[in-house]
Amino acid sequence: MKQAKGKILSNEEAKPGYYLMAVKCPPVARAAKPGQFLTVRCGNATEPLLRRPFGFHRINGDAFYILYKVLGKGTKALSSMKAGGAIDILGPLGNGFPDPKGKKDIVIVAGGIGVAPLAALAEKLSKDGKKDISVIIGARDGKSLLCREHFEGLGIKTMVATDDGSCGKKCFATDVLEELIAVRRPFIPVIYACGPGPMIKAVAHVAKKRGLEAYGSFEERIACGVGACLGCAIKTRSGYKLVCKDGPVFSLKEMIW
Amino acid sequence: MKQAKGKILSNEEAKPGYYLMAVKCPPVARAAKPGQFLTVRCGNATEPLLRRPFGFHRINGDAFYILYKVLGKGTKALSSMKAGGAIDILGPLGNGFPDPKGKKDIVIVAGGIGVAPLAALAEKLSKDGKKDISVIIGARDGKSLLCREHFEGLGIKTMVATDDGSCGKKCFATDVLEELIAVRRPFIPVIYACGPGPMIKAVAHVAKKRGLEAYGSFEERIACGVGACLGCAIKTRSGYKLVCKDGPVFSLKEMIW
Amino acid sequence: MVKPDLKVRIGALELKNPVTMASGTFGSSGEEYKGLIDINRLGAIVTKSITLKAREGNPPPRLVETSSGMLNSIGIQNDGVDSFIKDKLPFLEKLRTAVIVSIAGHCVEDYVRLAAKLDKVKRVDAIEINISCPNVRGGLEFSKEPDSAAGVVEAVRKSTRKPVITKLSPNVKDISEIALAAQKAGTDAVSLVNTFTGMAIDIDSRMPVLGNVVGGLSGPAIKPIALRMVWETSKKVKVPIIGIGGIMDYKDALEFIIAGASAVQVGTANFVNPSAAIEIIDGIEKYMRGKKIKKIKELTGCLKT
Amino acid sequence: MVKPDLKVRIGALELKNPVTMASGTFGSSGEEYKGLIDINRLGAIVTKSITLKAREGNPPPRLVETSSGMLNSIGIQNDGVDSFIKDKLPFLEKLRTAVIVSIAGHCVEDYVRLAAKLDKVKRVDAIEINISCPNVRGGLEFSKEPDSAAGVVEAVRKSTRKPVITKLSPNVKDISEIALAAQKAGTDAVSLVNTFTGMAIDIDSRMPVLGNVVGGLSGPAIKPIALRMVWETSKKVKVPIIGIGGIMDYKDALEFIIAGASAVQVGTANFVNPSAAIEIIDGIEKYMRGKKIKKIKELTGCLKT
Ligand SMILES: Cc1cc2nc3c(=O)[nH]c(=O)nc-3n(C[C@H](O)[C@H](O)[C@H](O)COP(=O)(O)OP(=O)(O)OC[C@H]3O[C@@H](n4cnc5c(N)ncnc54)[C@H](O)[C@@H]3O)c2cc1C
Ligand SMILES: Cc1cc2nc3c(=O)[nH]c(=O)nc-3n(C[C@H](O)[C@H](O)[C@H](O)COP(=O)(O)OP(=O)(O)OC[C@H]3O[C@@H](n4cnc5c(N)ncnc54)[C@H](O)[C@@H]3O)c2cc1C
Ligand SMILES: Cc1cc2nc3c(=O)[nH]c(=O)nc-3n(C[C@H](O)[C@H](O)[C@H](O)COP(=O)(O)O)c2cc1C
Ligand SMILES: Cc1cc2nc3c(=O)[nH]c(=O)nc-3n(C[C@H](O)[C@H](O)[C@H](O)COP(=O)(O)O)c2cc1C
Ligand code: FES
Ligand code: FES
Repeated sequence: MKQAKGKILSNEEAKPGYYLMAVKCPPVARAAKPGQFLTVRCGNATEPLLRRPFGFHRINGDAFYILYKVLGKGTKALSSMKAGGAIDILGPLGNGFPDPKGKKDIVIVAGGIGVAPLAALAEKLSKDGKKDISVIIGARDGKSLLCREHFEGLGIKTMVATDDGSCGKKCFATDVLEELIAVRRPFIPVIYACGPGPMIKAVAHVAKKRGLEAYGSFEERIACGVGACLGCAIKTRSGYKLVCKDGPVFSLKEMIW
Repeated sequence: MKQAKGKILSNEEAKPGYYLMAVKCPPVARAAKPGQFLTVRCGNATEPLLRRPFGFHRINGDAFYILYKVLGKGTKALSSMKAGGAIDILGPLGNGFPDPKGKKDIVIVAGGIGVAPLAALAEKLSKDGKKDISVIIGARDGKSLLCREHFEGLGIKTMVATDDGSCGKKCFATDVLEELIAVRRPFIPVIYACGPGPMIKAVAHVAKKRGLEAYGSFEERIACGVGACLGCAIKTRSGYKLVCKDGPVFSLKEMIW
Repeated sequence: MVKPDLKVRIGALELKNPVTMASGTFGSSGEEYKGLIDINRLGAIVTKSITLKAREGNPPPRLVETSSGMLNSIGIQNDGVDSFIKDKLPFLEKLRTAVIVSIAGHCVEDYVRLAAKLDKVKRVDAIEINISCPNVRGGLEFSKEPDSAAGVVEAVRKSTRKPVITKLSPNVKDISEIALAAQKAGTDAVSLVNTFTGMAIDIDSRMPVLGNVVGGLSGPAIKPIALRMVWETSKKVKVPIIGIGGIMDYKDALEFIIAGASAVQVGTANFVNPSAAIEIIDGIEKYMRGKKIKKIKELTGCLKT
Repeated sequence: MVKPDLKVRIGALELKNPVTMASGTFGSSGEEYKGLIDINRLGAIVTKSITLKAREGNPPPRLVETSSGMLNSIGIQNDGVDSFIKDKLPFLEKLRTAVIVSIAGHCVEDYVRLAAKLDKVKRVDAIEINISCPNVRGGLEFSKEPDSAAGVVEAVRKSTRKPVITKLSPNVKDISEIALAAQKAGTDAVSLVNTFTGMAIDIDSRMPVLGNVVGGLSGPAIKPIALRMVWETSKKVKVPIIGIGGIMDYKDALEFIIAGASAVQVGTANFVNPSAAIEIIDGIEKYMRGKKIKKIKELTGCLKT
């Protein structure tokens, strides 16, 4: 974990309302693992005050990418930063996605911007050739669908579900998951999920029903990002855990809804 | 007085640490007189909170220029604004430089960034061909000397004084003023001054000694800019006056040092 | 959907909407903003606090910006009640919005005489008692203790038939206690908060930035505290509450209303964006349409805890 | 010029410089920041407040950002004093900076037992009494009245020989009164301020943003008020004052010192920029060199008014 000045290599709108930023920052990039996150300072005024957390979207060598949705003042400020500029980075923070160990089959379920950290995971898992990876991406519509090309580029079969059916199936990502598990037997995949609360909850439900190992990446408001302020507590079966230090990835069995 | 969205036509560094911004804003530009000022919102966060005041540096038709020194967060934010962008303008505010009436001879004394509003004044006065205008510009050094070309372009004799002598005479602007008045007799000019407090005070001293009519543009912290908050009070012989409403231009006879 | 009903009541006084201008931030009559906004769209304006005799105010500098806030030490500069009635009334007469006149004094007697004079002025719709100005000795003290606050309110109550609003200081241990005392003493409403006493120091000269050493903190910086105080007070008192403190947009205004305020006052925002109050009125109406809320009264104090 | 002398005294305790970390913002031992900054350069660290028994803390969300500030409602989550001594001491033993342990309780007896336990721990250089946490019932009340505050201080004073620092709440009418009472009761120093009670509301759900409804406001937003409180208190008490509240850079720290603080605590700034405290130490030293000030003590309370 380091605080370091990064150099913005690029910062462009990937889809309406979504930006992709590449940052060169060796001490952070070299240590980063998929599922971990970083925090950035969005400018040096006292407004916005707190650092903003983002997952590692892609990690390669001395650089990493973040894929972010423009929501409020922090991400708005971030989106106006120019390539060539410097940015204050703190990371890598938290724990990455646990290794599937022996397990061969992997299913990745992404909802909306939740796809961001899963891209790095898929990239890593696809490197060891022996995995059979399926990705399910859920999005509002085709226009806001993210990363499909990225996964397909990795040779991963990618299924799409949109709320309005404008792309892929008109259903929820988790419906596709149910179906996938129903048709392929025997099929005991490890599931990795990131997305809106309701989606992760649905994934947890499916995993429980089928007795599958499943992990999700969670969000809470972040202040310190290092486990010092106890501000990002999240309820689990074993009491409060810290999203920034014990997470952001948790085993779905552990969570209380 | 109007609050209106202006369009930034250009915003470039004129000299190291000094920026020149051109803004198209008909309702404000059309009504503006030399010596009046405007306030701008430097971004739309709550930091910096207050609008920042600037004098009209040049006024032509639907557009005006401001010439500003980058000091703190507001002017820093301003300097990063791009041409084509919109900017929130409130103005014209306060009273301009009073007309010299019948008087033929004019001396303009500018110190540092104080030259900004005096450029507009010189431009206006030089339009009616009958005036004999002299400009004295004081600056730290040649590098931070502003607007000389502008005045000379108007065919105005321009004298320069710098603290380090790197340009013009190595003395204060007011020394040049004393000299000018000493050599040219009979010479009963109207003096207009803007610059650091000590300079204006020295001008007031000279004017008093010679019984000359003299005006200066003053600064105080500005909040409302329209005379509503009573925050910009400045002490005068007739009690507190408001820089934003009664000023920013005051007769130097009126001021207490 | 029919136009949402934004009308609110402050005692006997009905306002066309809950958005009003805070004392000292909108001039002594609002005339300064005449050309800038349509004053008649406002629920009300509260004029700059006036005193019995003219006050020249505090030495400059009187303002300094702080993080998301500002400090002021104006010191209730004003020409006194008589000049106010003579010079400002002509403009106020022309307005079609409620006029609330803020009064400040050094002793109970001052307040009584101010109220009595204003009671005779028809155009004055209500009186706001400023017992909480941190910039004048005396003033602030009244709002520090329930008894002293009640003393002023009771005396003013006796000297006017107009609605009386008591403006409270946040520089206290428990503001709801003071509000309760003001209610018992007969105030028709309470407005909170006035500014927090603060200061700023120039580390080069090692002197205070303000000529008066200390000043009043206002702006977005204080909003979370002011909002909490309104919520706490709304659980204790029955009289209407006017919420004040760092309200910059319609969202801030709605937070105060949901917390328990019947109306709000916009202060520092007027300096940042003169159109703020008008935008807040439009924003509240839009929010109500979106949420199908017919009367703003339904929102006051609807916080679910 | 010789290296400026940054040493300061807090009662019997000498700190190598006046820059310390505020309780609850630097972890329960500082270990979380081990890899990020050189902890040994700090004047001291104040550990997260501990209680007699473990506390699980308040329900999430526990944080929300406000204009130039933040609200927190952690609720003194901690494993209790015994686990603290068992688990955190090993790391603290390795540090070469002063360790100040913050304690919080529901009754005087709690504070007494906490102090007695810590009195036996050599590595604990001083005890900070947190009688001002807005996030636990009880806690805040002690610092609301001079008597209740004095009661806790007196009892703690009797149960330890270590320097005692009393941390005060800003949610009072006159903080210098409380400080004076703490001084009379035998505290070696006072630290101010703790957070201001505030809240935030989600206008769509019409619910409080924080799980605990209210929380403590910290950050640059509160600096002007905290600074004024330090200045007012410094005119009343003789014991050293530790200034706290929105200190983000060396300029802010110097404002507190000039106002009368012997040392400062850095809190929220640690979240915004983990290197803030170190940069503050360097900044103060640079300022002193520039102004040819030999001892930081010369700066404490040098405000010219
Ligand atoms: C571990 C983690 C990883 C994340 N990864 C990504 C990512 O890869 N891409 C992406 O687009 N977003 C990601 N987020 C969410 C992202 O941090 C927020 O969208 C962002 O902070 C919003 O900031 P803002 O100023 O634009 O919005 P604001 O106006 O500040 O707030 C908008 C909403 O964003 C959320 N938010 C604000 N501040 C924080 C904070 N400090 N921590 C957490 N949530 C906050 C709140 O729910 C708030 O209501 C992640 C969050 C966490 C906790
Ligand atoms: C009537 C008037 C006309 C002006 N014309 C010009 C001009 O043409 N060109 C130019 O460069 N500058 C001009 N100024 C000064 C300019 O307004 C300040 O330099 C600017 O506001 C600094 O803002 P900042 O955020 O960069 O600095 P900050 O970091 O906010 O403060 C730096 C210093 O600037 C001064 N300052 C800050 N805010 C204000 C404010 N609201 N009003 C007045 N002074 C302030 C203070 O002394 C402060 O210490 C004028 C000021 C006034 C009152
Ligand atoms: C420059 C200025 C002058 C003020 N003068 C008065 C006053 O005369 N009487 C009064 O009751 N409040 C006065 N106030 C306080 C405001 O009415 C309001 O209570 C406070 O500013 C908080 O609201 P805000 O954060 O929206 O500004 C003044 C505030 C400012 C900023
Ligand atoms: C997340 C958080 C947790 C805190 N926990 C404690 C605590 O346990 N005990 C305490 O005395 N103060 C606690 N505080 C208050 C700080 O120590 C400090 O007094 C306050 O934050 C003001 O300083 P700042 O503006 O620099 O943050 C906490 C503050 C924050 C932001
Ligand atoms: S954000 Fe501070 S503990 Fe997680
Ligand atoms: S700035 Fe408000 S009166 Fe001048």
